[in-house]
Amino acid sequence: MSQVAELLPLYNYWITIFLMISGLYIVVARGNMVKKLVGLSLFQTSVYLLYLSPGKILGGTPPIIAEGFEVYSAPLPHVLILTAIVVGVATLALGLALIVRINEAFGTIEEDELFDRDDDDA
Amino acid sequence: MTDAQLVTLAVFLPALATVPISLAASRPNLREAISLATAATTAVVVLSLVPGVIAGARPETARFSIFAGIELGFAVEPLGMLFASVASVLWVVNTIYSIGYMRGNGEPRQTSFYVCFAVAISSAIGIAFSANLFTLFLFYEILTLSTYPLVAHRGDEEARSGGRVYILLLLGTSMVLLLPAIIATSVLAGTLDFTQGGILAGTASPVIIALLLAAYMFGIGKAALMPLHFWLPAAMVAPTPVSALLHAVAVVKAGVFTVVKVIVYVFGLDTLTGIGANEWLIYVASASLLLSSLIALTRDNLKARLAYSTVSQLAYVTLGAAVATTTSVVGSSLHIAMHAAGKITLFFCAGAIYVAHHKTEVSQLDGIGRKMPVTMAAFLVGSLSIIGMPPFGGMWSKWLLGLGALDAGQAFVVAVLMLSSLLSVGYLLPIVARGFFRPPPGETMEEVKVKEAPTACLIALMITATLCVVLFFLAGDMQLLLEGMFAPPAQL
Amino acid sequence: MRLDVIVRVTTKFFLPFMLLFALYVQLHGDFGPGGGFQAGVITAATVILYAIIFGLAPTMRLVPPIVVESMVPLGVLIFLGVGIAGFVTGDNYLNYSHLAHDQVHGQELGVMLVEAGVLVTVCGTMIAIFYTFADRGRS
Amino acid sequence: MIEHHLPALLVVVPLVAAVVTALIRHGIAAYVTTLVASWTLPVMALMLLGQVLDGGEVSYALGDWAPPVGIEYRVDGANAPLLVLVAAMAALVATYAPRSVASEIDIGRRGWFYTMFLLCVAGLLGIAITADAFNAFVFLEISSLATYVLIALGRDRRALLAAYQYLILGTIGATLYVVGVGLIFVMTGSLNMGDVAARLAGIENTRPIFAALAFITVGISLKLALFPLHVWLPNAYAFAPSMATAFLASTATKVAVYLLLRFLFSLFGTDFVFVQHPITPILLALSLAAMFAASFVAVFQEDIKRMLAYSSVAQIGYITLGVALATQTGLTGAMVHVLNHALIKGALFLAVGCIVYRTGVFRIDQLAGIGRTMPVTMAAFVIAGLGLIGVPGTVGFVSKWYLVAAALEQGWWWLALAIVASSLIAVVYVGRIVEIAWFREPSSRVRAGKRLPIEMIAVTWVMAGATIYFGLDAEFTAGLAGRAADTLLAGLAGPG
Repeated sequence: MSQVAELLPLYNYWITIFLMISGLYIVVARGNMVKKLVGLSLFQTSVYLLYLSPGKILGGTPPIIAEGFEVYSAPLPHVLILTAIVVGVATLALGLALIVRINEAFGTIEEDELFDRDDDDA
Repeated sequence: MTDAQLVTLAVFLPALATVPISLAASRPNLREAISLATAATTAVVVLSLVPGVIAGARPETARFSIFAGIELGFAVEPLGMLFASVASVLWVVNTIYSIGYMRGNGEPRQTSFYVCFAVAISSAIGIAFSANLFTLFLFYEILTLSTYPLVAHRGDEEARSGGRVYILLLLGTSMVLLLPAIIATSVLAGTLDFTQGGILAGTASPVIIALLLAAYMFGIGKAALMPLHFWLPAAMVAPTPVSALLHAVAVVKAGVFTVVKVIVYVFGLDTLTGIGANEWLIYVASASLLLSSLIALTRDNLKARLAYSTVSQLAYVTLGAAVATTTSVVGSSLHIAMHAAGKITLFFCAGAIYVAHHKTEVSQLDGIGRKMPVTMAAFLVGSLSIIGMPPFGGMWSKWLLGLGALDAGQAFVVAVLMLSSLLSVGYLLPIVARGFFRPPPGETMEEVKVKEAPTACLIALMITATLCVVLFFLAGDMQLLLEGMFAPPAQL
Repeated sequence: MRLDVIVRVTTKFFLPFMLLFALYVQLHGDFGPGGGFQAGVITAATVILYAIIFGLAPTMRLVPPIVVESMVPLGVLIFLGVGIAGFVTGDNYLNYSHLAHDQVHGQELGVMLVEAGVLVTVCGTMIAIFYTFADRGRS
Repeated sequence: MIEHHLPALLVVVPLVAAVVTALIRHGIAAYVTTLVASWTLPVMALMLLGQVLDGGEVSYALGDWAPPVGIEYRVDGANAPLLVLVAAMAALVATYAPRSVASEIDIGRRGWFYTMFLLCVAGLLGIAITADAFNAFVFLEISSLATYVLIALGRDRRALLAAYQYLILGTIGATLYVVGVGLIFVMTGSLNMGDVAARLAGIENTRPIFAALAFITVGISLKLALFPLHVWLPNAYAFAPSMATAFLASTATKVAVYLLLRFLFSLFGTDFVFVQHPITPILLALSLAAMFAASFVAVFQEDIKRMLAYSSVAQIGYITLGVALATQTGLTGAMVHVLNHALIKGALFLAVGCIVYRTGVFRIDQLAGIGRTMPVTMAAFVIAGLGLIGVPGTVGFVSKWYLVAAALEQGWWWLALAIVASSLIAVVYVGRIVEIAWFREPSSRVRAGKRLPIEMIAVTWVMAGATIYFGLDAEFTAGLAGRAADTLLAGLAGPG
């Protein structure tokens, strides 16, 4: 019981871990390339949470200096994650573009079917 | 020129000659003239060093640092002097022979043949003059690589598979055993320089020393110590001049030369005998010596028989080094030269028979002596020298080997030597007997016509046969040279 | 949809305000939430809305693909250029202090220029992605 | 003045050039921009190296924000050689490129190709130069995204699959890395490597830090293709355009190796990683598996580029083996092999590029007789191949010497034997090419073909010549590697 009480307040990490593992699971388990990419996105998203949630200080305001406010949330994680989001979007866009071209070139985006065709090529 | 410059010149001259040789690819006469001129010049350069070395000079070149204390450099000492002289002198003869053989057989890609050959000789001389283990290893590997194209020269399946065995075994042993042994030496001794008395004394426990010795002995695959000998018969698919110079002289002798050099200058005779690490090697070398002689008896292919004979003769050198007395080591070193002259003659004859009559098996040689009297006479001379009869060079080296073994109290080695001489009588002389005393199939003795190999081949094999005799009389001088290995360095 | 008068008129009415809002978000980025990313997306949304209502071809006439594709590197170039301006004014790369007469204004100007670069790139990227996928399957 | 800005310029110049090529889009103009920009890089990198050799470290604060608050670019003994390597490879490959690229990539995409190449260069240089863990992630993704595009631009449609596969695995790797960095950030509140190293000192043995070590190690190992995380590599190298393959093979994995070294030695510290935790046996086992398994697989490949790719996986095993030993000699061996393998693989892939340009042949069995029809190219191939085997006189020997010596220093005879034994497999796969190339009659496919442009053959030979030159005069490379090892083992000082 005491362990649960200890771990419960860290729920933000539990969510991160859940998202991370489900994302990774989708990447591994799904044969459809688009679904894989969805999983990958989920996986990356979990990282945003990992960075952002410890940066929030309860009762803190956005980090803009103003009279009467002493406690600010950490600004740095937001900046980092903004960059990470851009990277994530770029990866997603590139992945989707690749999938479109794979579909044009092979006529399918299912991995097991692709591997069959791949063998014919070789 | 100073001696040091001459040493550098001797090593690099053949390598440099590859450029004009390749450029003259479309003009065979010019190409071969260049080869011959280079060979002659190299021999003169090498021989010009001999008197100085006998007098006690030890010319050294500047060292060129590679990394972390590993250096490239050359230094001449008596053993290397002998090996370099043998290789360079016989290269001249072999070039004459090659011209006759390659043209007579109409072999393809002769330019690459001459190029690879020059590189091989360059590296053989490099091995002979190397001042430390690294330099030796560098040229050792270049020698392996440059001779691979020569072995696979014909390009058919047999040649390719022979080449595969050749490169895998030689590169393999040197990479897997020799290289770690060298690195271990470097780690233990802190140096790789060849030093009188050895560099390993007192650096490691006797067990480690014995293991290192094993790594060296089997790592030097070119010495063809059984059971790592089978690359040599496989390499016999090469054209005969290759078998003659490389697989009777340069390559295999580079192997046993390295064996002697390592035992004398890396381990040190006293270190070895002091801890008894050499005992096992005596038995392995003896076994190798006798077994390969026995195999040679069973081989019908002439070149294969000669190859196994070579394996056996190489074991003499290793055996002498393993006995590790000064006399036996001098005998070993002398055997490098004596066997070279004898075996190259035999290979020249085998090649001459192939060029003239396309015969490769011993059983096809009935009456060959009547058709090729000069060739078979030379063959007889070579055989007798290998067997160790006076007045041929081979006698002296065996004599010294036996004396050395008695010094060390290894009487059984003497028995091995005598037994193997008997065996060599058994596998060499029947060929001569068959050639002279049996009529060729389908002909009678009277109607046989003389048909010898091209003149260039004949000249070459007559020179080497003569050399077998000359060496008998030069043995004293050579012994004097070699004993310099153990003399304190002369103050010049 | 092209015939739907209400949608067309409303859209035409909306577009300038959307652009104006984008500009507000862009310039207000210094003081509150906002900045080049958001403004770029809103600007791109304007173009995309136009394309949805009036069709791809007229949009491509209005905002040619070559312009869109040039916007992506152009924005990055603006950003890099501002950074390089730091060299020229004798500071380290990305130091905007000497872009204007004093440090505070210099920093402000630098950040504004950088945000402008971000706007151009983000807007260009968004429209480019839209063009690429909207254009597929037609030809 | 300009010397002071070199660290920033090294990254900014290829970035600006990438943007400019994207703007002009025209094939030839884009190429000229690429060429000019790439040749400024080695000059700058060498100047930086000179500064490091003279005066220790070079630190550059972006925007004059003093580290650890701002992003710091930092050049020391560990990354200066790597910068020189990446920059020099970029310049050489760019020189080699124009006609090779023209023959492999459609005219409309050439400008795009050069943009991606320059982005990749900028990303790799950025990873190597930055002292900020998150900045390294950004550069890692910049170079990776550019790499995915470069691979996808390959001729064969399977290039798309290879790029997709790499995209998935590469992104997972980068994300794992950034998770680890996040954990460190949460624990220390800093991203500056020197600052983190100092702040980690007291809190090493906490669970998040240990998790961070695991995440970062696995994440970077994916990028550097440590066996068994290498599955993306063979296809990626096999189907990418020749010039891209040559560049990636000689730089991309090497930069990832550097990043791993930086974290293991400089941030976490040798003691924490190698003494308190059993990283050595794990890394050693994986390295040995790579050296043997990947080499063995290489022997049976049909496609020459795939064969070389598997050989790359094996060679990475040698590098990680040196890392696993975690001694001065071992690290020197790893670092010198980073440089040496780059030279070797660069030369090999460039030679393959020449073959492909002239004959269009990839399959090994169709290369019969190629040694007689393209003797100059194949001679370069063989020289580099000998380097792969580790024949003395080539750079491969120098690496092997250090690795074996490092194993023997530890008294691990079996390891020394394993190192040399695995190089025997290289004899088999290199020998196979040699045999087919020279001792088979040339087929009609290798007889016909275009004339080989002079710049392709020249660059290939520069690389092949370098494998010999630095094999015989290794004081420079081994000296740099030794210095890098010292720097890494000494740990990282706080931000300066």
